[in-house]
Amino acid sequence: MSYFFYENVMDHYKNPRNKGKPDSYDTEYGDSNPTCGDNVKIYIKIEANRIKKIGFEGNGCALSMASASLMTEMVDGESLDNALKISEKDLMNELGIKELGPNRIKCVALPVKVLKMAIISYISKQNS
Amino acid sequence: MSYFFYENVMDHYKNPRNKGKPDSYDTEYGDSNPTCGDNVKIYIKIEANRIKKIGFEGNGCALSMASASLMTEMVDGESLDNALKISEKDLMNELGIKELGPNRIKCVALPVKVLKMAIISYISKQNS
Amino acid sequence: MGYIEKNIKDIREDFPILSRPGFIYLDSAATSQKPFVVLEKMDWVYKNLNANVHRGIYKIAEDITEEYERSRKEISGFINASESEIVFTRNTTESINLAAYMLLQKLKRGDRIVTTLLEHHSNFLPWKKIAKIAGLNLELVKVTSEALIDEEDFEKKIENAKVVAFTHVSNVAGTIVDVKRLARKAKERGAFVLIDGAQATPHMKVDVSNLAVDFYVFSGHKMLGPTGIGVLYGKKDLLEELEPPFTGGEMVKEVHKDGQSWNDVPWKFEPGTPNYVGSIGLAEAVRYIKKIGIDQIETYEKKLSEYLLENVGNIKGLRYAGPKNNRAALLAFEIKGVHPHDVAAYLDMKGIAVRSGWHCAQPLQEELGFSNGTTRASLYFYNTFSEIDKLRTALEELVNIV
Amino acid sequence: MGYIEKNIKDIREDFPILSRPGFIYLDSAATSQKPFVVLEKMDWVYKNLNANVHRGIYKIAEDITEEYERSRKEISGFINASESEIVFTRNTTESINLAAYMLLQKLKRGDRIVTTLLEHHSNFLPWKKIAKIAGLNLELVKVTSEALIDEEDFEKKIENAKVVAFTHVSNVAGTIVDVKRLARKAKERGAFVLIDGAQATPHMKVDVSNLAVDFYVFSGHKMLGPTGIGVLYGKKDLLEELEPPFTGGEMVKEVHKDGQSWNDVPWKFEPGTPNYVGSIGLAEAVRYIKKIGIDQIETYEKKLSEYLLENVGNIKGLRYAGPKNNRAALLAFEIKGVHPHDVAAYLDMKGIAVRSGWHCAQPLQEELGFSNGTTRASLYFYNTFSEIDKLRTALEELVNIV
Ligand SMILES: Cc1ncc(COP(=O)(O)O)c(C=O)c1O
Ligand SMILES: Cc1ncc(COP(=O)(O)O)c(C=O)c1O
Repeated sequence: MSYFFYENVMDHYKNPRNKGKPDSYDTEYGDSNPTCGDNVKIYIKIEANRIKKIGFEGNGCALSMASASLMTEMVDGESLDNALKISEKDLMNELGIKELGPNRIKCVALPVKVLKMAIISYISKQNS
Repeated sequence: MSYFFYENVMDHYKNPRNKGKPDSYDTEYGDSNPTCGDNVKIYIKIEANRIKKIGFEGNGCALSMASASLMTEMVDGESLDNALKISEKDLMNELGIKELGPNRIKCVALPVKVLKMAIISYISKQNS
Repeated sequence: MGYIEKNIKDIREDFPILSRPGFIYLDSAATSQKPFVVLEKMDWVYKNLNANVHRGIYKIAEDITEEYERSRKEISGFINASESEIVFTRNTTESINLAAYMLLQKLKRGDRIVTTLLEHHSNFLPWKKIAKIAGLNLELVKVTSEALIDEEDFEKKIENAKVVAFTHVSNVAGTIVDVKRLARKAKERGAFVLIDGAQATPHMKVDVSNLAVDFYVFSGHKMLGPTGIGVLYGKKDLLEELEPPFTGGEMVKEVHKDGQSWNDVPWKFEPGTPNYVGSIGLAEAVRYIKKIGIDQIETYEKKLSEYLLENVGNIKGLRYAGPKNNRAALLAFEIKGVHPHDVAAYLDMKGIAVRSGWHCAQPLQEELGFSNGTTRASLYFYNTFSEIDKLRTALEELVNIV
Repeated sequence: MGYIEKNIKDIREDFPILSRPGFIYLDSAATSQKPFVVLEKMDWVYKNLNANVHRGIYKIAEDITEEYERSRKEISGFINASESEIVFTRNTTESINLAAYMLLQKLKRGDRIVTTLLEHHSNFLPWKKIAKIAGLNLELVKVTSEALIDEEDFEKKIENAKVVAFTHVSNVAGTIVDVKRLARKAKERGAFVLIDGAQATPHMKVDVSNLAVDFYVFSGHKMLGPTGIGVLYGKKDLLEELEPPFTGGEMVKEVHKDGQSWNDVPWKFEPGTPNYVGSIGLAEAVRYIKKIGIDQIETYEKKLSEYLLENVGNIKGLRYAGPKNNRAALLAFEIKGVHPHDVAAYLDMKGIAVRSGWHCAQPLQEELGFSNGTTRASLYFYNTFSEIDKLRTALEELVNIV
């Protein structure tokens, strides 16, 4: 069975959570996936090393958009340390997907990568 | 049986005819064979569109040197028109070789090519 | 009924992968499948004749050299060029890069290069690169909403251009460009002309002697040949004149500490050990195509193309790129409300292999308003009308679900 | 007795061409023979998994992409690099050219490039080319009469050099260069260092993480792999920093009319459809080598090399190139009064395949006083001591005839 019909995927795809750029944010990061041109940008407002608010913008297939949406839900309110621990596998589990080919897994990996880069760039700015 | 033992080849190789640069000549041409580095240079003295004297210099395997030597013998005294007609096949026949691989045939072809270029360059200089 | 229609069952049996039950391969514009004869030929060469070409005196080295140069002859004959005009490369992309670097010596700051919006990235980025290196100006000819070259703009831009490069067939829109006429125009303005034939040589008769082009390039893997082999056709005089950008072994006659002489064309442009088994495999592919008949292929694919347009092009909510007729047998499209990748993923579930995304032609797709890219079904002569029916059925199902 | 000696009969049976009666292949420095497993793997891929890599969503496109990237991993592991440091090219020659063009952005008029007289044309001409393009100075380190790098001259020339390029193993003299020590010296002077490993990776353990090099290059076809695939190893940071000389499809993330972003390394340097079947074939070759054991190969070939020198090196009237010990298992030589091509032709008649001529190293051979080139017998782990005996017998016959 393709991921195409997973309820969670379609739910998040059709009704994305945390979509859009928040009014204020402390760090942002965007990247795209050369395999398919999917792109995701993430904005995070941070307070006391916790994600206070998170928003995403992006364009792509159901899988990448659903992953981005779900991920923002999962890390909202979390500490930066915890947020850094999230993986593709976690998103797949949550979405109910057992297996994905190497090209499709990049659709899930993209938001994860973007989230981490946003947090890391925030941390390194703090430290310098 | 390889060409290696053909009497004619070894005869011409060990006792090359017309070897060396003549005192005077009207046209010359030299080229080398990238496959093996064989090189041949030919000098021709021409009178009334006939080869009056021909000499060659060169360095290479038994086959290419024997071909050059034999060829100078064959075209010596011939009209330029006739000399232009000489082919690899003629040399091979004369040397008593039936068949040659594509890399080895270049050893026979090199003197033929050089001869023709020398004559052609003479003719085109005459015409201009 | 033409030759292919009559023999389609046998033809399909020549391709190992096509016998897989329930598998429909509609991605031949990306790469074609390979017939047994090509695979067997390469295997045979490795097992019986493997030696490095060009410099060996022993038997198999001579035989492989002969076979390698015979492959060049076969391929040159296929496009009606002479052997010395066929430079083997890795693929179309390398051919274009090589030609661009070769032309650098002919270009000076401020010179104009013209290509078009119809191009694959491979016929755009290399020109951009050398433009940057040498301070040249690169201009893109516009396309119409049907993805035809805007001829008015073409006429304007080729004026005083030093290089004009465009595609023979678009890999996204299926546009078949009138290369003969347009190349002539560019040539008359004195430009060097390069044609990207990647999507043409597999599907139609190409006769370079009849085209006013300096370079014509294509890939082996798109025309039943192996991966890793491409062709740069260049006019002999020009090849003789131009310097090789890449150098090394095999492409020189003599090398000394402070001087060298290049080998003759085409070898001058083939440094290092060539992919000789790849060339021999491609020649075998050409022989197979000739056996089927390139005219037969063209005729049959014309019917496939029309059938595809009539049966898939009109699905509700589907919008396709490119002209309404005279198109190659491929269709790149979007379906309202479904991301192109999701269309492809759905079709995959149904056993239908298509490609989705930008197809290395992002500027064109953006221009045509496909802001997420497209899904593309592309056919070859081994495809059938009934496979198109199945594609239609699957797409209609999908449209009904979303 | 080592693993190879014990199993040599079985090992030879893995190579289709070696079972030919009366045939002795002593030309592995030009190209190696291929084991069945490599041929079978490629054939299997074409028959079961053929699709263009990287951009497909359907099953076989994903599988082939995975297989392709696994091949990169296998090859990177073999030289102890990371996957992102392995750029696939056509051959060693292309790797060096590519590296040279990549380095251009780091070099300015008057900068010095140093290579050596020991080099194959492929590690000399590309540097000469970019020197000409950018007004750089190219200098050649001398060699001793035994074809060792003249270390005094090396020390002198690398002072202030921007690029230092040299070979790991000489394809003519068999010299094994102490790359670890010499690369370190060049690196300490701040130069970019490139090592030509074409004759090393097939025969000995190479660990790039342990060498002070920026680039390390080699060819697949010399190490049991197919034709048309080579490797450019480059340090990750450097690859990330350098611009791709060649551009096109597959090596970009986004392309717009007036801007683009390159793909990540290593893909940034692989424009167009790669020779993915070639890469997969090479990975299979690496697996085969690992099964035999690269250490076993090195040990066995050391014995072959010594045996060759003792039994062929001392034939009357024969003079060979290179050092008296610590050499690769090859011997390039001339026989007094017989042209090297004639030696090769004679051996061919006896079923022994050797190469003759310049071996793409004309400056070295001229330096060493081989004014007509040499005949070269080069061995691999599938060769035997008794084949060396037969070579000796044939050469002695020849010496007695002339
Ligand atoms: C030392 C050395 N460098 C470079 C090369 C060139 O290799 P390729 O022809 O595969 O590019 C060779 C092969 O002959 C070689 O022996
Ligand atoms: C029109 C066109 N040009 C160039 C290319 C690039 O071909 P390759 O990837 O074989 O270099 C393609 C293939 O995708 C194409 O369709």
